[in-house]
Amino acid sequence: MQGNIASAEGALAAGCTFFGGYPITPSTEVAEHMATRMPKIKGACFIQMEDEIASIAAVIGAAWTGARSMTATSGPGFSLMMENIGYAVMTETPCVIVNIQRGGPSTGQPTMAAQGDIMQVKFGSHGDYSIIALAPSSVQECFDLTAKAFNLADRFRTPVFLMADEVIGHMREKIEIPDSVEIVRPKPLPEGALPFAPGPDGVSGFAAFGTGRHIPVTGLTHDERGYPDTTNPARHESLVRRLVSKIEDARHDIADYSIVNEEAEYVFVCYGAPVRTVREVVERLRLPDTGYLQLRTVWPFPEGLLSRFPKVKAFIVPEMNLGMMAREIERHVSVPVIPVSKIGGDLHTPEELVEAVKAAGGLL
Amino acid sequence: MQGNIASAEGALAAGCTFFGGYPITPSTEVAEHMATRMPKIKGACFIQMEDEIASIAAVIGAAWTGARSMTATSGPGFSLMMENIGYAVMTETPCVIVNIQRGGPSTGQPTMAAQGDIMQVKFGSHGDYSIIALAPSSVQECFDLTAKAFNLADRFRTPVFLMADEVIGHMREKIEIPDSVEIVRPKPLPEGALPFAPGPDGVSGFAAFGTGRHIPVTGLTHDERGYPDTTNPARHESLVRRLVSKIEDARHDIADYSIVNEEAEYVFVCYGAPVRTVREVVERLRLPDTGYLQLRTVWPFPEGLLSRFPKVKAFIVPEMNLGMMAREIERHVSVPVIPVSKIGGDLHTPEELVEAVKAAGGLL
Amino acid sequence: MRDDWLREDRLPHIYCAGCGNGTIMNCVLEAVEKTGWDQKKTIFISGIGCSSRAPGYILTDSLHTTHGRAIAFATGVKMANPSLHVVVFTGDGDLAAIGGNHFIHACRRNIDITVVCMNNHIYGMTGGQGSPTTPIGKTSTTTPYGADEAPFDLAELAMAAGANYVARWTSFHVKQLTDSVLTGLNTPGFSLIEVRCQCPTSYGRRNKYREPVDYMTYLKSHAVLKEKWERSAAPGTELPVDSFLVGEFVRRQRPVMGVPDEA
Amino acid sequence: MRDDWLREDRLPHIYCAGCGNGTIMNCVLEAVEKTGWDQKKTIFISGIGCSSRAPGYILTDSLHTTHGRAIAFATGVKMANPSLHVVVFTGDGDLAAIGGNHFIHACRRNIDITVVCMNNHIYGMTGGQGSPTTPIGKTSTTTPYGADEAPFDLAELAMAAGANYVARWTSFHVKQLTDSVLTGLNTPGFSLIEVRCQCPTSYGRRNKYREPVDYMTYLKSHAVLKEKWERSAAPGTELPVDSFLVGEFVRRQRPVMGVPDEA
Amino acid sequence: MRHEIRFSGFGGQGIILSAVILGRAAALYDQKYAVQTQVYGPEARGGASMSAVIIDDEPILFPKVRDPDTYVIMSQQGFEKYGKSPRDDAVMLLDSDLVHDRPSCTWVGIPATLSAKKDLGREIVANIIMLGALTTATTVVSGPALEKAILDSVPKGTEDLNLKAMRRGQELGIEGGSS
Amino acid sequence: MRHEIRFSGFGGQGIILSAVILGRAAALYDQKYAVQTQVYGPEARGGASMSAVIIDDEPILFPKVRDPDTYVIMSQQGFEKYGKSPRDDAVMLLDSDLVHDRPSCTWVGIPATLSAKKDLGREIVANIIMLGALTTATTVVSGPALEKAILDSVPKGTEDLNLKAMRRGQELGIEGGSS
Amino acid sequence: MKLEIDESRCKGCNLCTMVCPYKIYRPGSRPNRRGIYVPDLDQPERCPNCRLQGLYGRRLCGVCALICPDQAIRWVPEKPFEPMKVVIEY
Amino acid sequence: MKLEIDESRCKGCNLCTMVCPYKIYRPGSRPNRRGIYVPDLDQPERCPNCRLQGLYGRRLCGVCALICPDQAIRWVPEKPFEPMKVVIEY
Ligand SMILES: Cc1ncc(C[n+]2csc(CCOP(=O)(O)OP(=O)(O)O)c2C)c(N)n1
Ligand SMILES: Cc1ncc(C[n+]2csc(CCOP(=O)(O)OP(=O)(O)O)c2C)c(N)n1
Ligand code: SF4
Ligand code: SF4
Ligand code: SF4
Ligand code: SF4
Ligand code: SF4
Ligand code: SF4
Ligand SMILES: [Mg+2]
Ligand SMILES: [Mg+2]
Repeated sequence: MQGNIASAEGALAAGCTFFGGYPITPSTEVAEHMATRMPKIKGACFIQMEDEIASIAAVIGAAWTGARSMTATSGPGFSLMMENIGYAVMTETPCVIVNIQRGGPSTGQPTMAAQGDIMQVKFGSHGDYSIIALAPSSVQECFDLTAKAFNLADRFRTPVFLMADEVIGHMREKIEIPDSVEIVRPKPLPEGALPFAPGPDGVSGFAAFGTGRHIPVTGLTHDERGYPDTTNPARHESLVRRLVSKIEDARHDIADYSIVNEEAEYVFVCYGAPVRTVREVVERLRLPDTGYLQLRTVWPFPEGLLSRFPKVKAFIVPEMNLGMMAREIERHVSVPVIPVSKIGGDLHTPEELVEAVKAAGGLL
Repeated sequence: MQGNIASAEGALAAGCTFFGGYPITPSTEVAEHMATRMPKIKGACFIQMEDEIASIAAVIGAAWTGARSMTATSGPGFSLMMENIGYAVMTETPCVIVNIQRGGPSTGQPTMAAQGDIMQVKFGSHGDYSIIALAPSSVQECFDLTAKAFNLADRFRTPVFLMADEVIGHMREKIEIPDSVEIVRPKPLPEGALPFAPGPDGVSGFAAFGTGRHIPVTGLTHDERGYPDTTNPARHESLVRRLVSKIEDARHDIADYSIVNEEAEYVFVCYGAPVRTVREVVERLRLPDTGYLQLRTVWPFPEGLLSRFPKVKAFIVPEMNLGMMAREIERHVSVPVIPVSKIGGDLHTPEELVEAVKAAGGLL
Repeated sequence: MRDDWLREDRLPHIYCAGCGNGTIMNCVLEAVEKTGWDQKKTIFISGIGCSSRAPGYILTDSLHTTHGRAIAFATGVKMANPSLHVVVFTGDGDLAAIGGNHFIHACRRNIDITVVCMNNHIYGMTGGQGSPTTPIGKTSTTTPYGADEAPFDLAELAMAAGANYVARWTSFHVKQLTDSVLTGLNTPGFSLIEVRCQCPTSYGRRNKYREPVDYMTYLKSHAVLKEKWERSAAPGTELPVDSFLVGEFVRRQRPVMGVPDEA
Repeated sequence: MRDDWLREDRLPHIYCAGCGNGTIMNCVLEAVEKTGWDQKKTIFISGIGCSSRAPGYILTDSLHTTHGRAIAFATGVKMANPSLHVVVFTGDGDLAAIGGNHFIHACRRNIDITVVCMNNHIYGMTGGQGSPTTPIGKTSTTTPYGADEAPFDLAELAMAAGANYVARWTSFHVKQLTDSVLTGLNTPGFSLIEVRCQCPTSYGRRNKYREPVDYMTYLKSHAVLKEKWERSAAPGTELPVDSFLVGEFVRRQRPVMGVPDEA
Repeated sequence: MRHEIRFSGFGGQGIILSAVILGRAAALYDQKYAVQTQVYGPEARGGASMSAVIIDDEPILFPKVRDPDTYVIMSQQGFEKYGKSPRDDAVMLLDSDLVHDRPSCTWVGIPATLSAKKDLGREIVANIIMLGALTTATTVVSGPALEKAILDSVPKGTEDLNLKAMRRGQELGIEGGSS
Repeated sequence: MRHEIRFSGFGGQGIILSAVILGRAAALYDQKYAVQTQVYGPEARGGASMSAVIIDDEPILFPKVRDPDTYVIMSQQGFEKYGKSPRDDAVMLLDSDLVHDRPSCTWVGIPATLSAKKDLGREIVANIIMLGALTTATTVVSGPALEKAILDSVPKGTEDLNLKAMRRGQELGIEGGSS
Repeated sequence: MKLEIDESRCKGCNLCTMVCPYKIYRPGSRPNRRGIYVPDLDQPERCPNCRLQGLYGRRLCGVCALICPDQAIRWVPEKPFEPMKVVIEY
Repeated sequence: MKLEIDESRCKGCNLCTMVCPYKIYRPGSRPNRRGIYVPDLDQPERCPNCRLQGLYGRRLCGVCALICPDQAIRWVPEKPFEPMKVVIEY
């Protein structure tokens, strides 16, 4: 099964009943598969919208009816979604956005892999906010993490991103599809509660449109009733800080990762396609003194995991961009952080990673 | 004169002959002033486009005719421009984009000040790239930096951003308008040279449409002739690395800043409206052991300037966001970096900065 | 009755004195009441603008979305749950400037929603810039010497794009407007009701209609009943300057989307 | 002659065997040649799609922009320098899906550019998804059970939005197409020439027009000359199934933008 | 010396223009430094609008008004929102018919709207009357500077009306029934 | 053992489907691990398309084919772009009429397109003939596994034709004129 | 039934004064505390709506309330409903 | 003047074979080195364009070259231009 199709199947397994999208290489197979599958599922709707702005808008609208809803795109379309992604954050709308990353900037390399949108997903919309982003490194993870994304979206009432890349999206591997996947729906809105009043975890309950709760949803700064209140600094501050902290405070809880060899001196930190090469080097070639941290949750960044390597001499960060996560890691550690940037579409080769370890002072 | 109007006047002084925009609070006065002034200037064109995507598109189109061209917007409109900003980067189109920042995310606080788009300007479009961003802290700087933005845009063939905020944009102060401003036009494209072949500084010469050079412009990865070449990793790598390094390598040259008191132990790093409070504290109140670094060039980040404070014990970074530039500074220094975040629209008060210095261990 | 649909705790609303939006809200609520729709199942959706603030004053589930995108959001709501009734409030800027694409595509799909456009020929919310419906020659802050771009005819556009029901009235014609909205609500498929209305603050002030009543008087005297015009005017005659047709432009039964399954 | 306008070093182009885009490029270049325009002053602009790759093969200044935005870029070029001649190549997806808003606004402004839409009823470049012009019932990768959304009539839309010149031909009608493009180029204001054409790879393969010649045969037999139809058909008669009108739909002289000052 | 002046009233009264004129008078014609700011937004339309000016002999760094020494209040809602807790040594000019409450600080009641309507026939110049009163009831701006600034700022053809309004304000500023 | 198989030809020959079928045969019916990848893009349309499969007894980590041991080449351009420098011990299956050059490694010429047209009346199944040949000319996949994978992958109603093509390929794989 | 203007909502736009065919609304003469000139009601009992609605069982005019952009105009019950009386009054 | 198909451009779509009223193009029978079945030209001298263009001074048909999506059809000069001969040939 192809990564993109696994992602679509993961969504369906999680009960996704609305897909609004616009074709773009290399994400198109997600939509195409949904177009084939959804018309056969009662109550499910696939719609091809007029553009990506409309796609994410429709997805947010659908989410408010209580549907699990999703879209899939790639760089240029992702850029177009930025305004409405901010709206989803501000209105605390649970939804899932798949980005199969390709080479940018601009139209760039439509058919080649990249990881160049990994900062954009965090900073691409205006203003301060936080989101959750996951990164699969296999077709199986495409399935699993897409399904999981819906649960996180519902639990935290926030858009959740599957930041895959062309390598993983277009690769075919055998996967195991479980009979059923775990499903966590949003906390219901307690009777009499205000629709945007947070629970102890900073997340408010959710009531779907049509259930008589008369919820006014707005992208303006609003109070707990949902009424606009745009000139009161304290209101804005408390709202935005809550939206950020409901996610950032749960970062260790949200973290999904693998650690191999905590005793390592040269630690790869990786996510997405480069995980494949890292594992080749660490697990198959058994390069001495090396280990790795694979992040399946990329944002919120689980910086605490970096301290799980007591003997680390350097973090080596292979990315298919010019060192984006390496920037983030630099903020948190005092040992050298060595970005191994590769852009243009090819995956890092094992030799390149071996070289990087050598350059960091290893394998002597 | 109002900050927004100063910005429009700065553009006109620099010879801006094309403005394409779409109204949005709190940037609207820039467009409105242009609408009043430009019809009276021969060869100049003001056009209100159907949205922000069209605005930046028209601005880029106009730039290729050789016109100095510009748009102005705020958060939501800025988010919509992200795709075409990447296009301007990839095609090396000189143009100027003014963002009068307001409270986000989403529609947020349309009339209140913020600095929450300062990471977005760097990371908001998909893929790897670099841009130049300036931040004024007075009405005079609105004028000066807008004019300067055109020169930087032409010199580096890149979009340049004026990242102002509602405080500065809507404030009125007396300014001095020089008889003429310095004007640096792009290097001409040498006879016979390929249109995207870089000079020694990584920047290629520019020839306007209509001058017979038959330039094919594309947002796809392209060779030096401008022909698409999208599946060759080496081509992409060299193109993107050049686009980044032509700007990053010149970071110290581009840096525009003020330093007060290099002997300071508590150093404010600031840009935009908070500069006003920092100056109040350091220059007017003469708070002991304090100094500041005002960045007028925010990106590329001139990290070398941080080492100009040999005695620094802490960098204090007052921002009208949740600590965005503080993140960047953390990457480069080993002393504590203390963000003083304030969101909701109010400017930091002098007392708050005094408190921050105390909290950092100063004034004991 | 109508009061049951209002969020009393948010009134008075933010509209300027004499703004046409409030009137149009009344007429739409009046029509919605007449449908007998369940308040629980009725959703109001809007973009950004003064006009788009209307849903915030109505006691139902509502989405106040991003500028221009109301119809795209509405499409998601309606397609995900066709049993909901979806009404969109929008402005000329919201619908026809930034939102033009969603508008024509919803007409094409003929999705079963009703769109009420409060067309005041200006961007009210941002202080009076020209819009795609500002008539030639009228002044605004971005057309200080008079607008020179031709305006859209929103009704024609909706028809060409495929909508099932298209009508135009003004904020003066409260009765006819109410009836027309009711017809729109009851017509399966996409309904557009364009309502020309006064914005004394941003449009009137700059165009010699300073008082709300001034523009009302203009609307009253320059709205030409379509039926009457077609009956009486010689074919090919142009409407008098500044006049415009009001009435029902089309009511038809093209295939629709978003209507609940019969089952 | 026409060869002077081609970038020989980029041929053969990336189009599939028998793709209609190449034919349309020929006709447009033929027409451009006839205008006598200076090659230096002629600018081709496009969005993203197979069709939008055309400017890249033409030896002039050109902008291959972002998906759907060609007309907005063109507006900037033309308004900043009205002495340039601006021609836009676009596809049905580029023009009518993501680019619909820029399309109708350029018609409204009646900006002096010529837009040639290569309408193959499909997203060719991305491998054959449905577009806003895919006829009902036709299959594509996103309409595997047949399209159920009504398609746009691009010509009607352009007329309703205000364009000065609107015509439709097919890639079979190379002579008429060439003439029509020439008229469009010479008409001040916005000109749309819609060209229905074959995409054997993405549309034909799934809809029983596997060979280029198959679709050509369809175009030849189902294109009904507008003039003839209006002369001969009883008023109100519907066109035969799958047939469509070709010809010149409107040529008029509304006020325009972007025409050089007389001075 | 730093002066902080706050204006408030309802939309349409020219609250922002007042501040702009005052700032201009101070900066261009009194040779001081001035910064003008304001509260924006649709919410300000229905409710109370606010604008402010800082006037100083030295360059103004911190640009926001925090504790005004001078107020010009032209509506009851404006008073409630922006004029309720002035510092003790502040001076407040009130439109005496539109503001019903009175502050704890020194105040001067100016029947600006009434006088504009009655004496000058145009309600719209009430704000200029208030500005005129500022020159006689306070020291923040000089009469000649204000006059020049008004002439710079008002539409052609309305100069006389506005100057008359200013003069009327100057008279009222002297007469004004104070607390 | 890790096998890396590369397919190349022109658009329409079913190059990608071949790889998908092979991958499925290995993963589902030979109980191995398999990863299938390909080159995408419009440029691939006019020119040479390419797809690849890795087959291994252990889980496949690095998923890209770097130095294939097996090639299936169905066009001259495909040969030029993707088949020019095979390693010495590689095996290359060529469509003998469409590929004019011959490689330095071991090769097997299969007249797949000709045979598809002549023997089976449908050019379109040339790729299945090549796959059939793979089972007899190499050890990367077993005949029964391939058969099942083909049946999984081809449109209803064409099963017989495709199985015939596979069998024909198996014969040709044995006969195939090798270097 | 009796017409009433809610002073806390009315913004003094005078649209009601324009549309009422019976001229029941007259522009206000004194500003209220919020500075608004709320219209005066002149013999509201002349409103056919108020008089006849009960009889006809449906709203007869209601234009003032529909046009009032501020939802400030409403009917409040005046006295117990006495249909017979209405007939006599006519 | 003589018709020619540029083999390096032709992709074998056969549109020329469809449109020529004189059936001068015939579907190719053998693939070339790139696997393309380039059409064969059957008595190209029958093309009125080739014969009469010189005489009439303008292009007479040219549909094949216009429709060829690959810009593969062109006219190349055959022998020195001899207008008189043309007349006789007719
Ligand atoms: C993306 C974006 N661009 C611009 C704006 C600013 N904006 C807010 S409302 C508006 C115009 C509203 O005009 P219209 O829809 O006619 O509503 P009105 O206020 O006239 O009722 C604009 C341009 C915005 N909020 N978002
Ligand atoms: C913002 C964005 N969304 C989607 C795409 C992907 N995309 C490229 S071309 C295309 C469709 C092109 O269709 P059309 O304009 O009809 O051109 P054709 O290929 O059929 O000639 C799409 C959706 C893109 N490049 N950018
Ligand atoms: S600005 Fe115009 S549209 Fe907006 S509330 Fe005021 S009158 Fe109404
Ligand atoms: S995919 Fe279709 S439109 Fe694109 S080049 Fe091929 S035939 Fe032409
Ligand atoms: S209901 Fe009609 S008649 Fe009665 S007061 Fe209102 S407008 Fe006048
Ligand atoms: S219409 Fe309403 S708001 Fe206007 S004056 Fe009458 S009662 Fe007051
Ligand atoms: S020019 Fe006309 S007649 Fe001559 S070969 Fe071409 S299509 Fe045939
Ligand atoms: S039309 Fe052109 S490409 Fe097609 S077969 Fe004829 S010569 Fe070849
Ligand atoms: Mg409006
Ligand atoms: Mg198409």
